[in-house]
Amino acid sequence: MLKWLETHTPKMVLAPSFIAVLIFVYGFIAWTGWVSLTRSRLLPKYEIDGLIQYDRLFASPRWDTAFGNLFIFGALFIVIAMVLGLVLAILLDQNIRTEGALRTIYLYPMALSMIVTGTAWKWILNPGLGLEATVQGWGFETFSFDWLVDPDMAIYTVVIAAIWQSSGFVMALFLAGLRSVDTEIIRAAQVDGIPTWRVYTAIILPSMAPIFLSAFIVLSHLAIKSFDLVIALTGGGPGYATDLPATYMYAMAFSRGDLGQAASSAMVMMLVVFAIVVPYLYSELRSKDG
Amino acid sequence: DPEAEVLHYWTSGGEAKSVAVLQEEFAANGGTWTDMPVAGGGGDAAMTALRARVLSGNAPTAVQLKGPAIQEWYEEGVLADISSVAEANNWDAVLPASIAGHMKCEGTWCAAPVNVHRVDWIWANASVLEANGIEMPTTWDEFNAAAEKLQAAGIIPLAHGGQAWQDATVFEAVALGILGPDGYRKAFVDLDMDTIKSDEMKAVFDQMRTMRGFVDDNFSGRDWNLATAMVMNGEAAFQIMGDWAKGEFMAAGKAPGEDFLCASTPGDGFLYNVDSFAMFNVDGEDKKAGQELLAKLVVGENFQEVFNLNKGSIPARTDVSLDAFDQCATLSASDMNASSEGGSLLPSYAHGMALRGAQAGAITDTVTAHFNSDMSADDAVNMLADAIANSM
Amino acid sequence: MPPILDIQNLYKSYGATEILKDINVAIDPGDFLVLVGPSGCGKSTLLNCIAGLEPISGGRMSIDGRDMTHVSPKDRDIAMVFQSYALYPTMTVAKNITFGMKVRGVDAATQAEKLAYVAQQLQIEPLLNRKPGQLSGGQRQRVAMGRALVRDPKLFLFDEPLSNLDAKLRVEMRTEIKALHQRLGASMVYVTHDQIEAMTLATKIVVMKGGVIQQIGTPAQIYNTPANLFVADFMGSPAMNLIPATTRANGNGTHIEIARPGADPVVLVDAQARDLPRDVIVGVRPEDIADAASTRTGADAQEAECLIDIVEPAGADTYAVLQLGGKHVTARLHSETTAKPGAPQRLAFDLGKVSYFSPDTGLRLN
Amino acid sequence: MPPILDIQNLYKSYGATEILKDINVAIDPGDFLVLVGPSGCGKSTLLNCIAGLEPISGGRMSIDGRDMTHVSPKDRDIAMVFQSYALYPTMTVAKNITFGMKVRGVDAATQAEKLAYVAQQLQIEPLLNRKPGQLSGGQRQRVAMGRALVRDPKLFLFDEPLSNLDAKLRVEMRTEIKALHQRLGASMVYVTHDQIEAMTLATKIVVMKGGVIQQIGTPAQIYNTPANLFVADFMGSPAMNLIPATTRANGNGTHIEIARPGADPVVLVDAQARDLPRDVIVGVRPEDIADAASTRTGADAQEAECLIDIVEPAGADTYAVLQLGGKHVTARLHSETTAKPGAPQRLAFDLGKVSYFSPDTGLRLN
Amino acid sequence: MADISTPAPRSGTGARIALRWTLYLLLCLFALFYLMPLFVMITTSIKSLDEIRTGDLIALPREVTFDAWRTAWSGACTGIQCEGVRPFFWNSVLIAIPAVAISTLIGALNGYVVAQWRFRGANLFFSLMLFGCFIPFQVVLLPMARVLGIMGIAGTIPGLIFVHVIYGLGFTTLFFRNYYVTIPAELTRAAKVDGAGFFRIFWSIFLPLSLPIIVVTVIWQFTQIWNDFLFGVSFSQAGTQPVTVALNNIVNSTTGVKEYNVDMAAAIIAALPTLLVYVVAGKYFVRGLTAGSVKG
Ligand SMILES: Nc1ncnc2c1ncn2[C@@H]1O[C@H](COP(=O)(O)OP(=O)(O)OP(=O)(O)O)[C@@H](O)[C@H]1O
Ligand SMILES: Nc1ncnc2c1ncn2[C@@H]1O[C@H](COP(=O)(O)OP(=O)(O)OP(=O)(O)O)[C@@H](O)[C@H]1O
Ligand SMILES: [Mg+2]
Ligand SMILES: [Mg+2]
Repeated sequence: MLKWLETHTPKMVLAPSFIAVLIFVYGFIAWTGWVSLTRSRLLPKYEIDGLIQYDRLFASPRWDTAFGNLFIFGALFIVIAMVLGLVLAILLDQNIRTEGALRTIYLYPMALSMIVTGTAWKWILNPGLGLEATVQGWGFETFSFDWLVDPDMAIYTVVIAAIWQSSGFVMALFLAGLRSVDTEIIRAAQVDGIPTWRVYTAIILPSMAPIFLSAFIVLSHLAIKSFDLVIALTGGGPGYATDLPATYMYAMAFSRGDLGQAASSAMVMMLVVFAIVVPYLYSELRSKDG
Repeated sequence: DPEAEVLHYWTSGGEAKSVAVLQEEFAANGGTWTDMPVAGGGGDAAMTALRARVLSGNAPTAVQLKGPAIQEWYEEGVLADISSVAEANNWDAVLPASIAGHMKCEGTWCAAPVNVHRVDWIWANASVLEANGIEMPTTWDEFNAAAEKLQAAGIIPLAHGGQAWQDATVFEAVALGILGPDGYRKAFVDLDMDTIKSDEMKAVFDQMRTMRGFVDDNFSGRDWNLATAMVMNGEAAFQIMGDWAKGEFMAAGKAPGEDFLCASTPGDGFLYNVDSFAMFNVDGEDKKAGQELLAKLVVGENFQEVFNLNKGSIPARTDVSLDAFDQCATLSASDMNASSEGGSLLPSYAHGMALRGAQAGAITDTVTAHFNSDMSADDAVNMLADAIANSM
Repeated sequence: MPPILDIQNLYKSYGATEILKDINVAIDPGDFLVLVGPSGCGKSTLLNCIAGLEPISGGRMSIDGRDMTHVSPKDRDIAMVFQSYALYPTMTVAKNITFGMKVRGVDAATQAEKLAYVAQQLQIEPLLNRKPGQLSGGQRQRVAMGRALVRDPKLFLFDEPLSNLDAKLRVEMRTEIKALHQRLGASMVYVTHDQIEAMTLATKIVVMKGGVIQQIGTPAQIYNTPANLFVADFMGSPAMNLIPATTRANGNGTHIEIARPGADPVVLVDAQARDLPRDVIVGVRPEDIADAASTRTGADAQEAECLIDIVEPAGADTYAVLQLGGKHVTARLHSETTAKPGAPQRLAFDLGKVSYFSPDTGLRLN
Repeated sequence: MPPILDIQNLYKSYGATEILKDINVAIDPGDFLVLVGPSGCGKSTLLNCIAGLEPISGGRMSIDGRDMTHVSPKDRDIAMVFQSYALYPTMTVAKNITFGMKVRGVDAATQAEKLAYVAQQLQIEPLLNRKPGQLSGGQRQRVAMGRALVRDPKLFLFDEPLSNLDAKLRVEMRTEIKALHQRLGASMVYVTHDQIEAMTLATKIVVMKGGVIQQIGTPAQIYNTPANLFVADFMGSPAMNLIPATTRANGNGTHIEIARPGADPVVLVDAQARDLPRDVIVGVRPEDIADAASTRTGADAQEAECLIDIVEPAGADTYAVLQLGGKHVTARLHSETTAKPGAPQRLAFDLGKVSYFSPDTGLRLN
Repeated sequence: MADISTPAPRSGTGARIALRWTLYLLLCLFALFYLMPLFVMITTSIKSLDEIRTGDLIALPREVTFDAWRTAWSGACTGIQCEGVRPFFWNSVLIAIPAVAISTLIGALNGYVVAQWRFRGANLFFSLMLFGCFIPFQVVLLPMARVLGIMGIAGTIPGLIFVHVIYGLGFTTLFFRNYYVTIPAELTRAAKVDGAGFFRIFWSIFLPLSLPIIVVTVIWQFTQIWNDFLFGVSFSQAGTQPVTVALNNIVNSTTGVKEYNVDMAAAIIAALPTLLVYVVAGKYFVRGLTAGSVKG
């Protein structure tokens, strides 16, 4: 018995998490799937009523916008935040005297609640108040930066604020990764005459592949769940030009008492995530075992 | 002893002071008040919390609820019946019929009204109007003429914040003016498709397009109070906003009639936004007693007066003395009485009084999409019809 | 021609501990410098300093006439094999080897050709597509070698490159390195613990101890004329016998008298007249103490009867241990010797290469 | 007494590649088993399997009579030195060494005592408070040794524990391990590339190649009677000379005829009459080909005049290379030999330990 | 130590110094970008409301006043109480500290198992876990409420801790697993031979190696939990509301007078504990923990 316990300790350690995940993630996804097939409004109902909610979803122009935005926003946000985070981590890794202070500066946006920083950003990005006005005030009359009020460009302001908020964390993640790379290997590369940037791209970064996975998951999570940000910065506007699935879902579920609709949008969202994340995961985990 | 855990979303200084009155009264009657404020999104966050609490079997005793949501919650079978209180205090007699209608679920009383906000207000900077020789407009044409004049004078005619609910607020004021009270009712209470697709509705959208021209370019995402500040500063002349805007003026030390003017938006009718409390089914005598006490106090004259003095709205009761209220409030009260009798006392769709959330939301989606693009009125009307149909 | 590597007054410390002290070495192009010394004496540190991987605390260094004291490793044009291998873990063996060339823009054909050549030399052809994690210790070490061998740098630095290889392979690799050295005329600095490697490869040996250079010289100099007791003891296996003795100058050479327990002292006569103090330590290598019956009959060979304590057959040879001057003394006898433990045996002492050291300073006297 | 380690039909593969094939080894308590074989032949893998660190693909294994095939490493009561050291990077040297004892609940006093003893043996006392990152290669290896030596397990597993040490220290360590072995009667499995280590330490040697055991035997058996060409070639340095020859049985023994270029064949006569095929490969160790002038005058020694190609002085000895039977043949001559490259020289061939192998199967014939 | 820029020059060459300056310049430019909103927030928080209403929103204050900070801390209304964010801090602390500790520990253990004790299905488990990171919280709100109700911890602090731990596990496991896969397996092997068991190896070998990733995980978890609003508002009741709900109540009233200066001050105050965590934890971003462990 004791022996059995011992050989199975690793599994036993995972078991509670496993059960929790089964119930609280997959159970709830199943629940959502079920609700998405009903006409639930304020509160969940369980009489199945076919795919009506999906029909409604796909007929909604607002969902189209939100769904499309997810890809623009997601792609830009993930790529830029990743690159920026990485660049910052690498720069900070060069024996910087003021590393502690700079690191905190890069990180602090995470700490601030977006419901308030959103306001600050809104002012900064507002052409009449912020950057545009300031720069014009310096005498550059032709300077124009009015993305916030341009329905076609507003989503990019959301990207900017999101990057501002999250890239610091990605930086921290990469910094931790950089700090765990075996120094001897870096030395070997230096002696091999590899220029510094190649040392990073060819040797250090590949060995940080798992950290990239972490960053990717974190950023996708943030992209998909970006909610406060949009609400505080643009409120989804102008019009609903900066709506995202998360805000759409929230609006349906809670502001509008249209739970079935919210559930269907959640299911579509998760399907998308699945389609993107699973292949990546597969390749990532496979190669690790090779 | 009466006990109540009250979920509400009045959290700003003025609001808090107003609710505190209720709490004091409640305490004076031996009750224990547990405060559960959740602000945000015009009550969205509070509703989110409410749903979680109800599902976890831990509903608050009283909840700030309004409009059709009351009936929706009733249909879920979670609301308590407070008819005994209502009847004992003769609510039917003291409340305008259409407002009372919101408080009833299948004939029983299920909520207690607190106040009446008028939504279809137009606010103006007195000195700006004077300087440009402009009177408060009484028709949309007058408004347009005035606006053009102001624009020529380099003043932003209309201060507006580009948030969906603000767009909707302007829209419903315009709709009320152009469609008239009956048309408004058909369109936004009954969701009558003919009205929705009518040429008048197109005219409404056309007027919205015109109004868009009166708004400065940087309006997107602007908070309503910043728009109000523009009026205060003389940067802009008008703002269409509910009577809570008055609070901003007052807080800045401006006097109604002197520094700023208030008037109903062009056209007949009165759009109201009534805050109310609904009682949820709870266990325990203490809590039930608390609910009854609370209901009684909420509709009581004292609270109605003090609360609304603080909040800038007017009492839901028609029999409260208005001596202490300012001229905008008095105007509002008399308009309410008049329109109540004339049948033009109408629920604000933009503030969730007229329709279920999904339907109201569908309309707002169209309104804001139209306002923020160069969509034609025809397209907007078709889109509106589709959206409403899709939201059923 | 300037020295290819010139180290002057180099100091290196980690925090308060001085690891390298006043190192001065210069090697000419084509030199093969072998660093030897006890574990922890600073050999790897010195290589790291030469490579520019560790900042030095004092002194200067130039490579090929250019001052390199503050130049970064990648600009020093060196190739290095690390004691800890330091392979790139995410790259295959082939990539590990070709990566440096790729970065320098060597064309693909040349890369492939060099890779093939090196892989064949190192016998790692079947492993080219493996990752380092899938290799055995010796295979890793060979890949690390490969990474250096494909380069064509000014200077090769090798830190115990063969320590994990089996004897056969090691001999082959040694030959390969020697050939490389001769073919390319390459300059090399090489750390090894293997005396044979040191002897056969080096054109110059540096013996270090505790961060201080003890002797620099050709293998023959180091082996035959060690500069001090440490070098004498350290180089050669089994080590040189260091026997306390008293000397007496004499017309026909130097008399050396070595005390032994329970018998008369052994007296050997060095044919050369030398100016020595009375007390010395005499250094004689084990192979210079042989069976009397062996070929040691030259001018300097002297016979003496000794009591054998231990006899240790070791394949090709047999070692005998005896007591002389209060020390264990090892003699290398023929594997078919008649020596037996506990029995006396006539041994031939060959004084042709004898060394004398001062017991006080440890320094060589002759 | 049951064998302390008994491995039966062990197979091990990584994916599709079979690394170990049908390994059968048993060692008795107190045995000192040395594993040798070319780099990559599976020695470390076998140690890992014995330790239970790699799941095996087939076969079974018992330690001290208990079946251990599926027992976890920590219950096997073994101590191991890893080829890659595998020191705990965040622990000091002292902690690294005592960790195992601490885990097993040894009391603090004993821990301190053993630590002190081992640290002294390994000469790492000044390093006890350092982290592994601050140690030299050889110091790390000694710490890894220390971690095993403080334990008192059923079985020690050593994977090239001395490869990074200098010759002197290595000899001391070797002696220390030998003493430990004798003092504790401990059983050991030891991987090394050092032939001398293998010869002097082992009570039993296993020679492996490509995951297959080639021969198991005492050092003398392995050295003197190698079971096949591989073992003959692998063990001994310089390697045994393997010379193709033709044989002819004859009244007074066996005639061996070895062809050579540009001269008459060398004919040697083995005094023993043997039953050999015509074509054989004759195995003669370099030390069995000596100067004629040396002591090789026994019954089996035969002289022949040969042309010397290369002369390689190597300190104590001089190696001469010549051509025989189409092969390079190495002879170990005296360091004062008269042999000169390109000149003929009389050499003595000692046939007392000669081996014969089949050219077809590679197996030993005598 | 093994930064790319070794050897640290005592007296560098000109090019080197220029490079160094560029580096610092670049870092400072980025810092400016990050600080911009904070600048707006701080200046706003020290302006009077009048000045905000009448002046340029992102200009420097004409007159500095810390009233807003005082109000935010102890006077702003968050309901009928007007005690600022202060009373809610403690709730957040009570929620955040245990939730961070528990989820980090479990995540570390999970990551350790998945990375170093591979067994069949471990990767599947990990993938399942990861995918859990993507479940929208809006979706889980209602069923979770039901579950908490059934468990009898609805509206309580343990309930909130529970929720945060559950939905933090995916990330903590992810971080640790991805850090631990880069640690040589030989270490586990050596420890096993030394007789250490599962937990011992974890505790003695892996935890000490994990400082940087613990920092990252704590930063993430603490931030997520401290700043969480949705769970905080849904699964709390009067008396257990975290500071974000208070902040939200101060900031987000729809129809009241907006006091931007108080909003900004409150937001900064609410963020202080998180900032403290960043500063304190940041010290453990140490390098070279694995140095000298194995030959590679
Ligand atoms: N993880 C792995 N996957 C695939 N092959 C491996 C793996 N690990 C080792 N091998 C291969 O298994 C063979 C045996 O390796 P092992 O480490 O046992 O060799 P070894 O005899 O110890 O060699 P060395 O003397 O060089 O240390 C080698 O050819 C090696 O390439
Ligand atoms: N980072 C460090 N901090 C402090 N001391 C160190 C550090 N690195 C090495 N040392 C010490 O410096 C000395 C020299 O180390 P080095 O690696 O050069 O030795 P070595 O001659 O290569 O030895 P080996 O033959 O064992 O590899 C050693 O005593 C070692 O303990
Ligand atoms: Mg070294
Ligand atoms: Mg090995």
